[in-house]
Amino acid sequence: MSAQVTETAHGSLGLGVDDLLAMHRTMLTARLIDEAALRQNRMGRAPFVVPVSGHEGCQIGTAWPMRPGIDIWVPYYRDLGVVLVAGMTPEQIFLGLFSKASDPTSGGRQMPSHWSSRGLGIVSHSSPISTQVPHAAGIAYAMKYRNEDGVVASWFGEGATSEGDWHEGLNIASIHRLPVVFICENNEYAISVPQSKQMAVADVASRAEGYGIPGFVVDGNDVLACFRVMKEAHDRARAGEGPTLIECKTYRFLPHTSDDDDKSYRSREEVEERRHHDPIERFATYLVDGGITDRAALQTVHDEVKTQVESAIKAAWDAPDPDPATATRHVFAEDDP
Amino acid sequence: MSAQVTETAHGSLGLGVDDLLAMHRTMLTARLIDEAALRQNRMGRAPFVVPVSGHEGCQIGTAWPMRPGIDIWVPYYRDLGVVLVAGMTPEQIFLGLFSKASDPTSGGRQMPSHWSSRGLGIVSHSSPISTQVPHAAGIAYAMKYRNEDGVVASWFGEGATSEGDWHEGLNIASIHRLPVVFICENNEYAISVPQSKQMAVADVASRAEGYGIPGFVVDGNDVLACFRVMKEAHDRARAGEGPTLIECKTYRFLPHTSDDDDKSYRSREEVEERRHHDPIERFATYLVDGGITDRAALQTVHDEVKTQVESAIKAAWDAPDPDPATATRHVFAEDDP
Amino acid sequence: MTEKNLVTAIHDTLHDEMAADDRVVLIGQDVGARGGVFKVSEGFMAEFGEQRVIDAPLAESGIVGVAIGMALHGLLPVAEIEFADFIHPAFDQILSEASRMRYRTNGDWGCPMVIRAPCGGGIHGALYHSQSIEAFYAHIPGVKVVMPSTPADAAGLLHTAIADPDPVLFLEHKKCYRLIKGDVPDVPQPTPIGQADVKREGTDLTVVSYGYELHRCLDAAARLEQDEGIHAEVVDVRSLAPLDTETILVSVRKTARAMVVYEDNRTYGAGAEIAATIAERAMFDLDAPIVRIGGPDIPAMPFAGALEHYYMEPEPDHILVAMRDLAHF
Amino acid sequence: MTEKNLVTAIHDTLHDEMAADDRVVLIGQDVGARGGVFKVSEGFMAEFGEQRVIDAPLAESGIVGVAIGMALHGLLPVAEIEFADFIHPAFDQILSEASRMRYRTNGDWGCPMVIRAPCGGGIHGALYHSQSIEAFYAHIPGVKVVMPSTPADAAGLLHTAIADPDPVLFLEHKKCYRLIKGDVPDVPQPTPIGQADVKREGTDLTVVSYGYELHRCLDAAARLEQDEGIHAEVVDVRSLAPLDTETILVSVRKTARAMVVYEDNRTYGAGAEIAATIAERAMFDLDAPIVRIGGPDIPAMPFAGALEHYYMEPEPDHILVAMRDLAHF
Ligand SMILES: Cc1ncc(C[n+]2csc(CCOP(=O)(O)OP(=O)(O)O)c2C)c(N)n1
Ligand SMILES: Cc1ncc(C[n+]2csc(CCOP(=O)(O)OP(=O)(O)O)c2C)c(N)n1
Ligand SMILES: [Mg+2]
Ligand SMILES: [Mg+2]
Repeated sequence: MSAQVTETAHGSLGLGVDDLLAMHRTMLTARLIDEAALRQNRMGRAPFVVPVSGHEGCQIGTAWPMRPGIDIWVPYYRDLGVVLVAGMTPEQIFLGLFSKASDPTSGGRQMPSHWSSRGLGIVSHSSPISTQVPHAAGIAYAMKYRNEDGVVASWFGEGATSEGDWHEGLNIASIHRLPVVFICENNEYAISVPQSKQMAVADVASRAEGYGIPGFVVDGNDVLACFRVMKEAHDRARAGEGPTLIECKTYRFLPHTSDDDDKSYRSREEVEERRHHDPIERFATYLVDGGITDRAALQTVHDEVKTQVESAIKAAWDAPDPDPATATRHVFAEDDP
Repeated sequence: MSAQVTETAHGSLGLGVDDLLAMHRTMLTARLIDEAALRQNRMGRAPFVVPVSGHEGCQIGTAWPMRPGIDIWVPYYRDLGVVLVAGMTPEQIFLGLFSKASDPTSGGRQMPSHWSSRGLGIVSHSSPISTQVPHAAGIAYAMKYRNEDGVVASWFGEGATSEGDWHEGLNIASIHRLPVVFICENNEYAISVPQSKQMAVADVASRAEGYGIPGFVVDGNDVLACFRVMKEAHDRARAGEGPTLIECKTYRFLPHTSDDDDKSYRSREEVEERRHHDPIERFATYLVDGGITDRAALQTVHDEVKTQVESAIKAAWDAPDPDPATATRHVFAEDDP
Repeated sequence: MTEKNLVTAIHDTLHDEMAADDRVVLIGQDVGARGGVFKVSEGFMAEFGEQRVIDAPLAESGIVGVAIGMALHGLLPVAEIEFADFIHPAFDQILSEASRMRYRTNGDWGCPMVIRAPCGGGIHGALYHSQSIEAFYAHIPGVKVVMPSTPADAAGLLHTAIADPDPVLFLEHKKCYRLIKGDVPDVPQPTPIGQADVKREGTDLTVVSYGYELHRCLDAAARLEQDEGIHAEVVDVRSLAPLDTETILVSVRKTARAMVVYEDNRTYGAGAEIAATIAERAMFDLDAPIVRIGGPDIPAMPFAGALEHYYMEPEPDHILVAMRDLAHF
Repeated sequence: MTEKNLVTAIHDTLHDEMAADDRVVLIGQDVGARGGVFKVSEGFMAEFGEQRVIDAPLAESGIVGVAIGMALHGLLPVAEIEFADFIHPAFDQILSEASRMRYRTNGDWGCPMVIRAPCGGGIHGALYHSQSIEAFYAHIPGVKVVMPSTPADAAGLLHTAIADPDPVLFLEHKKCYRLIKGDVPDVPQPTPIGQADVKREGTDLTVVSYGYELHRCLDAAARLEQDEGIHAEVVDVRSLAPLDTETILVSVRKTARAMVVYEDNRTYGAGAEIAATIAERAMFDLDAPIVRIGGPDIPAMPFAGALEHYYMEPEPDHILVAMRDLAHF
């Protein structure tokens, strides 16, 4: 059931010019936050950073059809782009990066990039990989049970597909034809482990057949292709046709985290080559070539986002740290104030 | 990659008359042990019985290409037929059923039908379902690492395929192209849970594609068809071509165990209908119609096996019980005498 | 009040909770047409439908993980693990997910859910249908662990557990299921989680226990009182986590002799925490060393009758002997 | 003798074991080209090849399960869990399989294997890269659990663990990796599993600890001796299972004052077993109640510096204060 999906003109997708520019701006916001976060890391102000660079196309593309306030987001740590679409602000991101008391994900308890916000419908995830996949199925079960119109989407890396929980979650979701979309951001590595040592197949999407659900491979660096395949999966989910497995082929430009040194496991030439498929630059070219915007306007966007990121950093940095006296709170509901 | 495999004449399989008769005798032995065990249960002498009836075709068929002394068996509790092929004797089976001190599987520690015998190359399994699947992969890894010619086969029910361990085991085995064959005895129920609530697909074998290995569906009530598909898988494993997933469609004629009452979850009509596809009767008809034996000779075999089972019961029943003073032994090797 | 056995009390309470609130759903293996292997959900599928009584695939981590998702989105799932021995594939979902959801989100999300698991030995279940699992789970901050030993407590604690905003592991000792009978209130009486219960008053020594062993202790206490005039106080822990240290300490300070009895493997078992707590906080109130009786440190009860008996009920009755010795120390 | 830090001692020992016996194979995430996230296997893949240094997929249960299979068929696998916090998906394989293989086959099969896991907090790892896991695993009959706190013990225990015919969980405290240095014998000196070690002799009180906390205890003991003339004896448990109760009891009987210090969540933690053992077997030798210091009962160390500090090193130094109070009791 897996099929190749290639670039498509935005018109047929129902995306207007405003949508396209907003998508581009969000991708750029993710990228500039990433770069700023790494600068903060080098300055000694952010002990731990999880880079997103390279994944912006598949993240913004697959997140865009989701409806904030109705649908539920079940992301993983690399999904800075996803949570921006869900409504998290750059300042909130940096509150998390600096583990401030008002960090919306955990009040500075979890590592940065462990997204969560009940208000935004973003479900908290932990560090153990793939545990969120059955959660997504369970939320979708509750939606169906309650006759809601919602859709759940869960994102994960290709490494995550090796865990038992991944299998169990997909199996249960497909048995009940639940309104959930599973999105694999396949960047070919799980930290240092290459895909060839992670699985014996070329495509994660080839696993869909074993669950009786549609599986698609899409170019993850093509934001519009990602949008299209997600839009269709989202529609199927709402129509009661059950889950879809989407595999976005992409690449991470930077080390796994700020603690990683990727030189031991992949060549600089490989990384350099992949940078030529930058999803942001590709989308910018599409927008300019299609006459939707021009380079000068894009530069203005760049400058605006940069300013926004800088002021987010400043505001977040000045926010108060968590009070150690709160460390024992919220183990149980009755500990809550 | 999944394909239908249907009945084949034995000639093309390299099976001689002796093989056929021995296969038939083994199937019958499994059946008569089963029936005798349930009688012992009703007599109050065997507190727990796991029936095999209905599975003899797929068990003897898939076990037959294995080479005792070279290959390693990783069965599950329903595999009475498999362990008979591996070399376990009826008396040993009843020593286990009566949990005697000389029970080869565990000295009366495990429930009956939790097969094990290091001498026979049968790996001990536990009650938790599917945990043995990664073991099979690990043994196959060791065989390959040590340049042995061996093959590992692991059997399990269709319910077992839902566990994370099943997925993880198949994935690792396929990554390393290990010499292991995975055999699903699909009897449509996991205790009471029907296949439709276990998975969203018609065939477990459809999962093979997601691991990049061949998957086959075979009529589990056709012992020769099971033999053929297993023989080919075994050959592929020895040739370094990696794992195969075989799904045998079969049915269990009796309740899940002697503790189960299957009337709550399947109709008597359904069970009655399935009994018409009895693998033993079918094979007997093949042998008689093909002029390999006649009904009188088969009756003689039946009587011989019955006598053998009766004397096995007697010998086993008279064997000594475990000594309570041994209960603390073998937690660690240094506790061993 | 109606007299019921323990398993009927659980069946009836679960039934009433499901009838009262359609957010309560049951998920587990064989809970549907089969009504559960111990018949706890007998008749439920017919009454509440397949949407609420969910026959799950053979995947404990998935069952707990899906229940977490349900709990996050407005349902009150009760996940049944067929035997407690099979809960371990879900250890990570319980430890890393259910128990930490509230803490790691600084109180933003929570997981109101119950995991039911029939545990314990003495029912000829061998190594994998006999285990005690409470020590592993009671050590996880963020999960509550209870084990009722009477029908009334089973009803009261299940009622409370379903209403609790946090995950509760609800352990049911299989040997008590049909053996233990008692009056159960006809209208639900919530039993608070985190409260031990003095099941028998006495003055000469304190015996702290729970589950099936509690009944063995009560039995020994009755015999000792009748035959030898020894008055043992028997405290039913009921809630392993949070542990009600106060009730235990009050009793121990009164009797000045303490004994802890549990079925699980002795070393690093739950009784260690109870004994340690007494040692730290009431040592100078004691007239004798603390006595701790746990199961042998072997995987679990073997199948063969003689071996199982060795584990479950060593002879002469070591509980009674230890109680007598402690009283006379 | 060569001075090394703890992680180098582990690297070197593992290297030598692999060089000496080709049945030893290493399996885990990122152990290959990356050399492990803590560089324990740096250079191994180049030296021993991909067959022996196996970069595993992201599947802990599969890793342990495959290692069990290897152990059953003649290899001596060393499975690396990237962080101890991620071992829990393998809980069932460890508990139900590795630990019970010998017992359930009446001694017929066995699982000679080592599972290495970097554990503990204080390295800014937040809730899921900081956990103490020893209490869960030490409670499983059939598994040995060790945690060295010095480079020499790390080398000696790893050597012994690989030679052991049964499964050994080898815990490495991450905070000790680079911080703790010491002399390591150039030829392997096996350290027996099941033996505690008196790391500092003293007469006034006994402090029982292990892992990183042991060093905090040693440090407090040194300061108390120098500043206040209090002589604390510090016992390094080293092997949680089997637990060397004799060494602990001998020390406690000598000093008549006992304290147990551990980093893990206090309640139902490993220190409970140690305290309970002392209470049962040496209570009348004690001049003061047993003192038990464990971590707070919160999931683990939060990420924010102030919160992590609250967990790891509360101020004023509560270990030192408690030692002083106990000495003066
Ligand atoms: C259960 C578990 N095992 C190991 C780890 C350590 N770990 C963190 S990220 C990672 C790789 C994840 O790879 P992938 O799923 O492909 O996502 P990516 O980081 O490439 O986006 C690993 C092994 C973990 N977090 N959880
Ligand atoms: C981990 C685990 N969960 C639940 C059980 C209880 N149980 C025993 S057998 C069984 C059904 C197995 O079904 P299947 O794999 O199809 O094999 P079959 O019995 O049909 O041959 C279940 C649920 C178990 N043994 N282990
Ligand atoms: Mg990846
Ligand atoms: Mg089945």
